[in-house]
Amino acid sequence: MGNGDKPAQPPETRESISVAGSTTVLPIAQLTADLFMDTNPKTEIQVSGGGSSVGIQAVGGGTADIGMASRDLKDPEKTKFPDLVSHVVARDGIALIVHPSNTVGPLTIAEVKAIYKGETVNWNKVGGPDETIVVVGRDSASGTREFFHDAVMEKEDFVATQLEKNSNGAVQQTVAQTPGAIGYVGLGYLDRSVKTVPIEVNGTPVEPSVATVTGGEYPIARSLNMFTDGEPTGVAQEYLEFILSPDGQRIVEEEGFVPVQ
Amino acid sequence: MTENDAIITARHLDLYYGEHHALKGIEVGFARHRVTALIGPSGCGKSTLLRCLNRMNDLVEHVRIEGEVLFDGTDIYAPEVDVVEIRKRIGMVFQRPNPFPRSIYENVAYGPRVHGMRDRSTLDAVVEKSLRDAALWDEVKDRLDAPAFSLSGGQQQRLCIARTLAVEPEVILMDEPCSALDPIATAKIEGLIEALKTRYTVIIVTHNMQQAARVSDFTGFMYLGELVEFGETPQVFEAPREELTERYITGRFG
Amino acid sequence: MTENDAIITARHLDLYYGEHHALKGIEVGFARHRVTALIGPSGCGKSTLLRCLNRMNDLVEHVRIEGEVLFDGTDIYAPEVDVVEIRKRIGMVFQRPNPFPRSIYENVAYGPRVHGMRDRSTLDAVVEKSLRDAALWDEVKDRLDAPAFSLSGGQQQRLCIARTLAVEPEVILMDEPCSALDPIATAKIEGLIEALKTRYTVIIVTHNMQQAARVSDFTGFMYLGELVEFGETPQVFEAPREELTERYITGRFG
Amino acid sequence: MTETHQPRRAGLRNLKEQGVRAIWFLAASFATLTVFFILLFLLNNALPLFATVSPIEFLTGGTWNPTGAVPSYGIWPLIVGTLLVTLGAMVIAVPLGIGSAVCLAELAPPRVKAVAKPAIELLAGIPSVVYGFFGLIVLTDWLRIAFDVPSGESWLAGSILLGVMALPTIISVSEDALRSVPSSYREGSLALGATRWETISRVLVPAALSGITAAVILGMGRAIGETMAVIMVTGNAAIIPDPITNLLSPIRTLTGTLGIEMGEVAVGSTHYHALFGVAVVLLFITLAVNLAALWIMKTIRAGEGTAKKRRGLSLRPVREKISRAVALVPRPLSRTTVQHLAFALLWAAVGVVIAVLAVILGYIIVNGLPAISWEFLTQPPRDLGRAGGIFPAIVGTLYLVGGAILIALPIGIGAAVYLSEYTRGGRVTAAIRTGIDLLNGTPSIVFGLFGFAFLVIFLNFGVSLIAGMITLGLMILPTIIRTTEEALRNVPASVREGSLALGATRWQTISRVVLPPAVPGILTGTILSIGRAAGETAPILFTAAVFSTRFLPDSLSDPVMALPYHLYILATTVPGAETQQYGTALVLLVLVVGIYAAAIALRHRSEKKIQW
Ligand SMILES: Nc1ncnc2c1ncn2[C@@H]1O[C@H](COP(=O)(O)OP(=O)(O)OP(=O)(O)O)[C@@H](O)[C@H]1O
Ligand SMILES: Nc1ncnc2c1ncn2[C@@H]1O[C@H](COP(=O)(O)OP(=O)(O)OP(=O)(O)O)[C@@H](O)[C@H]1O
Ligand SMILES: [Mg+2]
Ligand SMILES: [Mg+2]
Ligand SMILES: O=P([O-])([O-])[O-]
Repeated sequence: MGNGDKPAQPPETRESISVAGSTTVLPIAQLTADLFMDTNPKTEIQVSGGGSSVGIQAVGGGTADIGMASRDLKDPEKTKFPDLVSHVVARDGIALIVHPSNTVGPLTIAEVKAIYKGETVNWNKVGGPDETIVVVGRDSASGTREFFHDAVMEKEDFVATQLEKNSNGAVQQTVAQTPGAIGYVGLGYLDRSVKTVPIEVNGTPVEPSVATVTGGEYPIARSLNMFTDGEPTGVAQEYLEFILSPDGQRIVEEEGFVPVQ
Repeated sequence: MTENDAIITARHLDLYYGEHHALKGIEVGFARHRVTALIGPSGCGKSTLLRCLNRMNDLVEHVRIEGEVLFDGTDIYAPEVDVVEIRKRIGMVFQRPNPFPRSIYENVAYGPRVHGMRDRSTLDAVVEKSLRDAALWDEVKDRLDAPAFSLSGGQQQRLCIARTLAVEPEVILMDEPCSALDPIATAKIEGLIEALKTRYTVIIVTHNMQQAARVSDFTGFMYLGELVEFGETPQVFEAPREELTERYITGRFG
Repeated sequence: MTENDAIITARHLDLYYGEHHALKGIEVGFARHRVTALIGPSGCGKSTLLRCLNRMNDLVEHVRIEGEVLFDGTDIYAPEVDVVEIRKRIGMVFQRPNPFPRSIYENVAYGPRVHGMRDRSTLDAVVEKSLRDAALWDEVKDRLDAPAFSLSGGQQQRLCIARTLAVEPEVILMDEPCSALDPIATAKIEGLIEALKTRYTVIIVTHNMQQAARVSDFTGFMYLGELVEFGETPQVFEAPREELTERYITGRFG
Repeated sequence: MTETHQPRRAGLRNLKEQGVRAIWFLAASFATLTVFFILLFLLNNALPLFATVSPIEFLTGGTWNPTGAVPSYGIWPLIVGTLLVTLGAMVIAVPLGIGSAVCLAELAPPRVKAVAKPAIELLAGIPSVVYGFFGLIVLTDWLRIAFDVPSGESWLAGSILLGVMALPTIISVSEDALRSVPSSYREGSLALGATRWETISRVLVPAALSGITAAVILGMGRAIGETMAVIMVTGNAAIIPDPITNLLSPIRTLTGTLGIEMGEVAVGSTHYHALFGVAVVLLFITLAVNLAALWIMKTIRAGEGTAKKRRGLSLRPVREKISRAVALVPRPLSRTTVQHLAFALLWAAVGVVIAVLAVILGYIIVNGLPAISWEFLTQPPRDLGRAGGIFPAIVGTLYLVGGAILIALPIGIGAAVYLSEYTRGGRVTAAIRTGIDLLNGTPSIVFGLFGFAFLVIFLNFGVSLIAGMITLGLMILPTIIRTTEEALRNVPASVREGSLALGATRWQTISRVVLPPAVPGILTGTILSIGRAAGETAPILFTAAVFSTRFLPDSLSDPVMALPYHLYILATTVPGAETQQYGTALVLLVLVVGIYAAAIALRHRSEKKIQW
């Protein structure tokens, strides 16, 4: 890609930025980018997945303008890319889901932990049907898993037999077709094919929803980040401002995430 | 020759490869315990006729055969006939030696094994006898386990003959068995044919008229799918009835 | 024959395929504008010797050549020699016809084109002349654009000869050019060789002693890598000096 | 006669000849250098791991949990998982594959064969995401219900899927091997009064054994290296089945681990380096399989009798055993009954294979057709792909594949020309050949990883068209080399000799009489490569693919959308896009299968046209 091929470009060059990273944040980025481009026809925003680490690596290494991550920076990343600036664009409640046919009631965090540790192996131990529990989780590099590992597992190990999926969608798909399964996904992945399990907090069941996360009642929620290398400028800045604007946050909410403004 | 002497008789035999009429109304009887040679220019149908006699042409696509081939009085193309049995009783040796990629021993033992012979010492005996009959025993008796490909071309061809003898056929068909061989190997095979005819009926296709004259008792001359002339070898070569035969034999052809 | 008449002379020529000593101290001169035949049993080294004469053996792995082959007085194995040029001047016709998968015209035009001839009308003339010289023109003049494979075997072999003539070689080597052909086609090629020798030197390898006797002026008999006997054809066939030759020629061999 | 030597012209000509040869030599060496470079690069990236974890611990540790409170990096379960899944796949694919091959080569009437063989080869054209997608939604569910287990995501699911994916390779290569057994063997056996089954089992199969072994090992290579399908159906639990024969246990493979975790891991972390360690181990396993294959084939060929010397270690007993096993003849049955039984089994094998093909294709077509519309084919996606179309993905795929071909074709043809025309032996050639074989056996995810670490990060290309093209180009290079070499080899030596004997130079001979008739063969190879490149996800996962763009890329440094990646994302990340998933799968299938069909048709035509 030499610099000599400028004349080949059309005169009204589009201004283009790229956004890469976490697949959890991707829907927000993509949908806001679509709307942003509709109102700013001379801009192009390319959104790609790859995962939180790819996003951080890309923005730090300069191959992307914005990196998305569903987690915070890790220590090696902080030392490698000290200039990264974080922008929280949304919050994400993590819902526990089961097969629609499952009759289990609300669970406490401790019960969930016991299931994921492999201590509880049958649904009838927690008030459900007599059925073996199929534990479905995320892969070991996932931000969602890391958060779940902190917030629910208190850093204890998952049961070795858990099925590991590398995306929210795959978890949802598996739970939807496996009667004994339990899984965790972001609020955006809830639909009729799976059933949410309310979390019992101090004796009261709390359904995962935008309202309960905003209100602070639902206990398993995290922030979703976009990173820039230094303070954003130009289209990147306009785009980030757009996400945080009411229009942008409406999309956040429509996609099942929790607005931050 | 009356039909009674004939071990194989073809009657009104027509063969088509798709549209191509390759054998035209062949009428012939092959004499028992005699050597019959089929000669004729390339493409005249010699191989085709030979392959009709043990139903090797069954393997060819789009082939259509009309007429009868009687073997000891039974039509080998009749529906109830067991073609495997026919091929066992009418053996075949091909133009290029085609031993299996195995040892010398296994090549000869293959046929008997297939026909159910299991006992090792019986097999050993059959292998030895067949190799002796094919005049190969002395050359290979010390290396029966060597791969067949390690033999020279002429030896391989005799191995193929031994392999055929091992299943004790009544008739042996040979399709230009010497054309890939040098004169010395050829002479060996010709001697062998001479020796075989006391116990077997041999039908041999050859390009080489000297060879036909040397080895055969009867000769058939084919041309464009027809059997132009058939008779005792001296008569065909010395006093051919047909002009075509004469012109071919004297090389004044075409 | 003195060395002056010889267009190609081999001196102390030894050839090894790896360990195998395939040519042993060959001394021979091939007479200009004459036909020389090489005969001998299979594997005696006829093809090997022939392929030495235009360095076709260069293509074979692990081959080692000692001695000299003089062509018009220059050693063709000398380091500074241009082998491409040698092959242009010493053409070769192979055992099986090997036309290129192109039209008849293109087959003949191939050599001249490779050697830089571009002009269409000159090419046309060369193609016609070569095909005429190969006695093929009348049979193909109306379908020069037809694929070479549509010709019969004998025609293909004449096409290969025409292709060789088109580059105007001085010597033509032929390695059993008729062994894949029927007698009629063979007779045509033999006639052609007769005609060629007024302008070319022809060296032909053959299995067929009658053929050697018919077409050649000189005959060499090879055995186990040695040139056992070399002389004028009538002498070699009627009064061979060596007993080995006599036994081979009379078929009492081995 | 005057001396006609023209030293100057000859000198120039020689210089040109040498130059041409040198270029092709470089092309041929490229493949080998690439393998070593990939290996070194991966090793180099894996080394920092061993500051934290000892190699022994890494290889034999029983727990893979890099993000645990106490991270552990034991890949033993992953190695076991990889081997078990592959083994299972072979147990399924080998009998079916060889049975089908024998049936197609020996039993099927020409008309059946004309339909069945291409149909089976089309199985190879189905992209692995499509298999994975089918496996995830249909196969695992079916297994769960059929075996009444909590979850169908298991070793068995992985093995079935990989077995099916390995079938086309096994069938196609075995059938070729059987077909190239000289028909004189067949005739020789039948003329001795052997039945067709006896001929097949005792003469033809043993004679084709080295080719059949090659087929099995190639199939095995495909199974070991497969990523996307495995990720979707094996459950990915990093455990060793308990008991080890528990086919319904979930399992995790080396490739799966890379595919799942590479994108999410922090670059430079121990986990990152551990994944490179996984890649190195994976590469070594495939190298070992390939080398073993080469060795076995050599030994078998040597034992076949054409070779001059017998080796110390011979496979003969094995071969005898195999041929005896094939000829398992319970004596009481008559020869005809045995033949009927055997033929019935062979036909059943073909039937099963065709049925599997029909089910997969049918399922995707039936569910995908409703999504197909003009808009779907010509518009960019909207609403995360839940609306709009997939036009940029179609174009992106074509760009990627086009670029890959432009990179691989000249190098591939050059390498093949060098190998088949300029050399016949020697150490350098052997090294080059081994390099190509190894490159051929390299799992696509390893290319992806290499592309990511080297092109995207090290050379800082970023996720871009060019990175994807190079990665895919490397991946298809061996296919192009092999098919081209094969095509060149089918040109009879007599044609070369004919040309040389007319005084043509080597390069004139190659360019004028050897290459032209080889063109159909080269085209077939190219088209097969296009099909492969178009359907691959793993190599572009981290190197080139973007989830969504409205515009087509206008420079090589732009990322692109690509159909397999789009399907993968729709299937795993976007809720509520089922119709579009099937639609994308169908378009991808039609594209790849269309390309394969073209290759098959081309081969058929050229087979008819050129007869030597
Ligand atoms: N399988 C086949 N399909 C179509 N035509 C065939 C087939 N085999 C032979 N023919 C044709 O049938 C005719 C007779 O062929 P055949 O092989 O019997 O001749 P031949 O006398 O043995 O010749 P040759 O001396 O060359 O072996 C030839 O015209 C040949 O082209
Ligand atoms: N490329 C080769 N490598 C090794 N040995 C060879 C090679 N070509 C020929 N030979 C051996 O060299 C000897 C002479 O072979 P050559 O082909 O010259 O014999 P020939 O007289 O032409 O035989 P034929 O009449 O069968 O063609 C034979 O023993 C042969 O096996
Ligand atoms: Mg014939
Ligand atoms: Mg020879
Ligand atoms: O947000 P994740 O996809 O990294 O879990």
